[in-house]
Amino acid sequence: MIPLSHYLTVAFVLFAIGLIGIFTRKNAILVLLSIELLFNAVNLSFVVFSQAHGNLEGQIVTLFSMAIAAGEVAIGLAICILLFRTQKTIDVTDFTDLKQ
Amino acid sequence: MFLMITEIFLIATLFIVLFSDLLLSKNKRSLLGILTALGFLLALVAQIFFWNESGSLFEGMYVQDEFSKLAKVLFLIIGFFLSLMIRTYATKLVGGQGEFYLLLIAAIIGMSFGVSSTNLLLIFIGLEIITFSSYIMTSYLKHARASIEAGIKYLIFGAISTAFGLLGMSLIYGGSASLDILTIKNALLSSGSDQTLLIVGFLFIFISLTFKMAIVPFQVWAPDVYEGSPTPVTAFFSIASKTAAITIFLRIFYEIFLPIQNQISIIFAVIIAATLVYANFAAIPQKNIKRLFGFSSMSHAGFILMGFLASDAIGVGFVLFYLFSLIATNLAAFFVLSLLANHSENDRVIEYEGLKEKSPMLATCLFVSLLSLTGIPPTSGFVAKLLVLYSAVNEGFLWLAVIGIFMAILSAYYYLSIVGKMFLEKPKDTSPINIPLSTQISLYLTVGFVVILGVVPGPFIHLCQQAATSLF
Amino acid sequence: MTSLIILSPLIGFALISLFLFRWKKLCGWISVGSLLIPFVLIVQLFMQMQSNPSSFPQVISVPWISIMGLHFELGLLFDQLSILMGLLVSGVGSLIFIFSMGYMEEDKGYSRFFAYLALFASAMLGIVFSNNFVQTFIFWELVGLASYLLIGFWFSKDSAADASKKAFLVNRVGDFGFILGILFLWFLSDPTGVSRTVDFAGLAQSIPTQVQLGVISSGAILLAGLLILCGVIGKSAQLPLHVWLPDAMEGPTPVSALIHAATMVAAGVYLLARTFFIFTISEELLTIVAIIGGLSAITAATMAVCQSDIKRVLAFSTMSQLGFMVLAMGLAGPVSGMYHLLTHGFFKALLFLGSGCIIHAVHTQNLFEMGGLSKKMPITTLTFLIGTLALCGLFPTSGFFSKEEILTLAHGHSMLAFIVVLGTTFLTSFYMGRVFSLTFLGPQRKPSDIHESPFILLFPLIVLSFFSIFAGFFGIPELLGRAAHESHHGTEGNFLALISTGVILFGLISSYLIYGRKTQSQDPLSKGLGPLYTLFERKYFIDEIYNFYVSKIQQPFARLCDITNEWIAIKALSHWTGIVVYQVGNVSRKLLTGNVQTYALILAVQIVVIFTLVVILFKL
Amino acid sequence: MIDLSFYFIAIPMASLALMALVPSSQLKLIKTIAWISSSACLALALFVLLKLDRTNTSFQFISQLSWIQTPEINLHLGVDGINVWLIVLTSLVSFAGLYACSSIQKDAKGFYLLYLLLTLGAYGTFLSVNLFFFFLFLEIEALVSYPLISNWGRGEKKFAAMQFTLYAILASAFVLVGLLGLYFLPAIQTMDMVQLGAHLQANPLSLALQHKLFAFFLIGFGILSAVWPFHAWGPIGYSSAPTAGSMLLAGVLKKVGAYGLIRFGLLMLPDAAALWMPWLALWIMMNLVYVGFIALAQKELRNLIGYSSSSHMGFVIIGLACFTSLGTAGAMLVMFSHGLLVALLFLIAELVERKMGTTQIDALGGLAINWPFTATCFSLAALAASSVPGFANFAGELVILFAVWNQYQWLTIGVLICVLLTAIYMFRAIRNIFFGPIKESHQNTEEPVKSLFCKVPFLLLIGFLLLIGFCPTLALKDFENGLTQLKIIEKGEELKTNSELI
Repeated sequence: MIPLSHYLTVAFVLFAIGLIGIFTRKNAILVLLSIELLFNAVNLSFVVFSQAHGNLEGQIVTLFSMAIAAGEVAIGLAICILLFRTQKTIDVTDFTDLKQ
Repeated sequence: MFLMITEIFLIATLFIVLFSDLLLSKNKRSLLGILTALGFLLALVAQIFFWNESGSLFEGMYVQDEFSKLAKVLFLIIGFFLSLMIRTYATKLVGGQGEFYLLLIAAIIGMSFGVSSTNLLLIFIGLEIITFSSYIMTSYLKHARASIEAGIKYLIFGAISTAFGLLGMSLIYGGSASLDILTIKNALLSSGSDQTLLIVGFLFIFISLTFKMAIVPFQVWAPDVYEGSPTPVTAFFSIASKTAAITIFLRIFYEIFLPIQNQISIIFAVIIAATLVYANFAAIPQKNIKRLFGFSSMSHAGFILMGFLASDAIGVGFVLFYLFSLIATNLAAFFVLSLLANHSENDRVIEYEGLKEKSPMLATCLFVSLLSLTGIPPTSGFVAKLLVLYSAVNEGFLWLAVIGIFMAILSAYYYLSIVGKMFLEKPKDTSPINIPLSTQISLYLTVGFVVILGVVPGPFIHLCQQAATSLF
Repeated sequence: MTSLIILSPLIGFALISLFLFRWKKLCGWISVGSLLIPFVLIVQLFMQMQSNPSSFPQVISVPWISIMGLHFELGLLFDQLSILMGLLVSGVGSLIFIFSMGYMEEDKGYSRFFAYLALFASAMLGIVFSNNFVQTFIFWELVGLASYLLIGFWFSKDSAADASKKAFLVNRVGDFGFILGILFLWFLSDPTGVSRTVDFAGLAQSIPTQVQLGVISSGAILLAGLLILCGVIGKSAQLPLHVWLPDAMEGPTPVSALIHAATMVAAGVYLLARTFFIFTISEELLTIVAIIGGLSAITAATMAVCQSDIKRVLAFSTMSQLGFMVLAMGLAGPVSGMYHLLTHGFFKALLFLGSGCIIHAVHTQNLFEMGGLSKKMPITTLTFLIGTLALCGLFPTSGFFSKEEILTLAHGHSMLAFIVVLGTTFLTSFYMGRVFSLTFLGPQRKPSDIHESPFILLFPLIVLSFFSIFAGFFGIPELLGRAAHESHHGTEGNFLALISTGVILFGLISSYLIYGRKTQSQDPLSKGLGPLYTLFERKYFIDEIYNFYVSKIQQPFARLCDITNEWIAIKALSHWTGIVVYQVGNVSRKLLTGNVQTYALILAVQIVVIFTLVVILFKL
Repeated sequence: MIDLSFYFIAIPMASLALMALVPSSQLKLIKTIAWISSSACLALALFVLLKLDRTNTSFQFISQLSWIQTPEINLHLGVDGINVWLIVLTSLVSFAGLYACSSIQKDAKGFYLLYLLLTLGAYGTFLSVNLFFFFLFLEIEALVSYPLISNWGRGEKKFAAMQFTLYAILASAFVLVGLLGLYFLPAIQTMDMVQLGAHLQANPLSLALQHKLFAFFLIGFGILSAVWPFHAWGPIGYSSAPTAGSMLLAGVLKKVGAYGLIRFGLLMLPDAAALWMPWLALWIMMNLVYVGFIALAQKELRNLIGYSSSSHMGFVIIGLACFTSLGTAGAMLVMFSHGLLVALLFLIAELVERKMGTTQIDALGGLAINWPFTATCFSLAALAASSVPGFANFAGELVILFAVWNQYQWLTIGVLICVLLTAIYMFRAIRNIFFGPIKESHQNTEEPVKSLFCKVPFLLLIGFLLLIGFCPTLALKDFENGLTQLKIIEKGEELKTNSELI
């Protein structure tokens, strides 16, 4: 039986990859992609814990979090479209006029 | 049934506004604002009418106690005034103002669910509703480049904070095998060994909530988003989402993690010190007034977190009182800001020169709210800061109080420089600004509230402390 | 009743300055009256002292400050010394008041003048009758204030304004040492700190006994004595702090007569006499006093010889006579010092008032513009002659007796002292002869219509000349408490008298020969003495040294402090802190470049820091 | 309960409210309100001075109103030996200050409002027996000075106002930290000075704690009372503030610093005070000598007065530094007389500026010829400043000289150098401004103070200076009563031993 810690390490590694993805990627779409990665990592840990504790609450939460992740990305894509329409670019590093 | 009276009324207003938005013709859109304000007022009256109803629904997931009732009253007041503020700002909303009211009502519904839920999942869903509506609100001005940029930045950091929140919840679930606050609390008390999961989980949740409060880990976004988004949305961020985050965090912290408070308060102290120093020093050279208010809300969040160092109902009462005073002060300030935003395009501080000649009333209202923001005696800000400093020193953090006092002095510099510009400089164009009736009333109410809280704070502090007892 | 002595002039001052400002004549009479009352009271006390000397000294005092171990009171002490001095002050004072009623007739500040005179009179009497150091210090300063007001009476003149300021500040320098001396004596009076006192009687008992017991070191007494001496030097215009006396002649002549001849300058010597019990303790102290007295006497005499302004000559002669008195004190002869002080009061006042009449008539103070006044002003000439002879110390006059005493003291003490006294006597007789012959003898240089001054001016002159002659025979030393047997008139005394008369006559005749006959527009001595003349005439350049100090050392140092203050306190603390805070704020601005990724990086760094903190705290 | 002391706050408050309602066009009505309020306060102050029961040494005329229950803060006012004369000083200075207000034309209503607020702050600071309200009124005074200087001032008033207020706030921040410590550290947590004082007498704080708190108080009150490195912000503020404002600020706000040092430093933290005081005495020498020389180099009358007042605060601080009730009584007497003196000098500076347009000393000259009354007042004030006997300053300085000599023998030289320097620059000011020949451009300027009504403030101030000068026991008795519970009497004596090291 694979011990709990292995699953958790996988979840955390996934989470880390997602974070690094957000920090380094220039393209807005790929940033949204890595946000998705974050949520999936969290779902993984929820499922693992519910399996370990033997009750279904964890899985209920994963369902909700999937729905929320979807909503999140939907809004993200909408904003990307807006960005593209007005700026002709969705490169995250170009939006720097909001500064001192 | 009467336990969820506020949510029911709000959902009703949501639908009414939705349909009337479809039916009404183009030019009568401003009616929607009044409708929303009426809705909030009704909900407020109903909530006060059913004040002594308390109990729990959905097998204990949703609870209505003193604390949640007071919080809901706060949210409804915020909703009422924000809807009026959006009405005054409506001329700038090219893309139609109907949806704006819907988003506002949805956010307030999310807040009231969040505050009275005792299940982590429901809290998470409440928070998500607030974040979703604020994503859309920030990038509401489709044509303005700044608004969209603010939207994308808010979205990225919002998503990260939600992810952290979820991660924290999964660890707490892992540690205590349930999502209900009471069982988690017992798990924390009983389980000696694997407290680490619970502590790390709590920490993640705290970090995700700091996003909304704009405190140290997640404070970088605040100035840009405050500057970019339309003024009522900035008001929403600095008042509504901060209050929601703080009230929810109050419930989580005091209902679950009170036993480990003495270690955590050291972390809080470090974070507070960092926020105060960062916010006040960065605010000195600011030219844009909304950006300045971003840093000022950051510094006030730091002061509020000082209240969390207290370990009894009296201390928590001071946090609630600080929220009261902060809401009243920021509402007054933002009413003036949103009114002036219509007259000038880029909200620079220089626009405020000679405001006294343009409209003495706006100038005095902004003057009183700036006094309260700095914490100068006759206003509520002074009493709030005093009480919070009192609880910090009471818990032995004299050094933190000293930093707080000196940062308050620093804040005096940039607040009073605006006052100086308003009263002492000569305006460029002396065209008087006409103030619509609704804004006048709300200005009188909010400024009056600030002064009353400042002069006779006794009963209000007592009310907040009553509400705080239900947390323990 | 006797407290009226100090209060009546004070009341006079208050009445005039507050209410009666407009009625000129009335103010004059009130002021004179306010001084006559104390004169009568003092004469009455004098009579009482003669009848039963045992009942004196009497002390009346009222508490002024009494708080936690500090008890000062304002009191009146009546003994031979203070009563005689009081007689001199009030007697000569009222005569001078009468004189100034005539002299200041047409001056528009008439009532203001008399108000100041009344204030001066009360302050002077306050010093004379005070029974403790603090009260002396209080009236010491008030006398300085009155002299400031009177010297600067014609304040619209630049020279008068500067002179009054200079007088007050130099006195203040003297008082600087004086108060330090008082504090030191007060502290030494009782080392246990329980019963410290500033009262003369109390100190007279405690200080000498403690010195014998060795509780107070001799060095401490020397220091205390020197500090008190500073006050004396400042007030009696002795050598280092004498610069204000010649400039004080800017005031009206009655002022010079009252303050800078008879009374105020004598206050220093009076203080020496009053606190002589301190000075007798240490030998070195007395020698220092003697040296200062001698030096001032000789230098002042040399300066007087070369002055061309009549009042400045008299001013320097006062300074030199005061030198004599201090020398006498230094030679352990307080009685002869006081004796000379009393006699000097009469004839110096006479000389000043005489010069007042001359100036009143000739309207100039320059000796070389006067001449041949003896024909026009017989009485003034006669009285002035009596004054001159008394000052030089010829036989019948009172000056002779008091100077003899000092001569014998100097002779007994050391050869150097004797030579100094003889030299000064010669110089005194020379310059007085010069003044007399230049003003009264020789051809009349001023063609203006000179006429005798009115009677009101002459009456005081006559009374004073009477005293100048016969004061010697009143036996003042016995009155001052010296036992009869001490005043020796032995053969050795007559021999000294012969020498001094010879010296005086020689001085007078030589000055007559040089100045008496031909008219000189320019002082013949200047060719004779050459560089020495300019040295004496420019008062040994001491004034220039002090001016150099003020303008080159004190002011630049003050400007240096101001500049450092400008840079440190104003610029640094206020201006640059603002800039520093602003720059720190700018640093954070540079941090937020607006790029999302830098924000994310900052976020990550902060989360990592918080985690490390948690790990350390919870020791996971 | 309410007693006489409450009316010192109620009268200004009521007239503030009344004045706020009056439209700004009716200048006459505004002025009358201000006059009524300040003369009422003056009458009340004199009445309290007479009625003060000299035998009972605790607070009298106590009035108490509760404000917040939980951390139990209530408005608690009282009069005792220490603050009765300071209240009389405030009432005199504020009454005299009104004369200087008449030259304010630009929106006078705002000025009078702020002026009353400043007087309210002054009364409150001296009267309040509650720690919190002491700080509150101190804060009001500090903040009111910004609009007062920046709006109605002269010269580079913006910079002066900014740095004046920031220093005042910085000082009150240090004081606040000290007060917080005083409230939380001792066992009983009370804001009431009397209970706190009694408690600290019985069981004082540990020495280490006392040191920390005393350091905060020393810096805070030191900044307020112009101790050496912070001597410049005051004079800059006063020279560019409107005269009425600078009269009150220089006359009263500076005394709050020294008052606070007595109340909190000497009375509540005696052990720390005993160890700090010798070093403070040495430190203040700079104030006396260095600032004295700066005053010597001043070319402008207001700067001269400002810097001379900063260096005179040296007297007060060294009086406190002797740490005996004698020295403290002397210091309080100098505080009272120095307040009157500075008010008088600023009033005359206002007259000179109003008539001659400038206060540059070398542009003036020979004014005494046309201005006999003003010249006499200025010379009397200058005499008082250079401590000529007959004035209250001399009595105070005499007591201080004896007290300082008792503790630190040879430091009195510094005090005397300051007296000498004051005499030099004061008499030079008289000589250059009033004496000497009149300049042809000022030939026709007639006397600014003609009617008796205008002469009242001068007579009042000089009258009080002379009254206390002639019989100082009037004031010294009260100070002694106020200081009875001062534990430092024997501490002062024992201090003498370790002060030999100087």
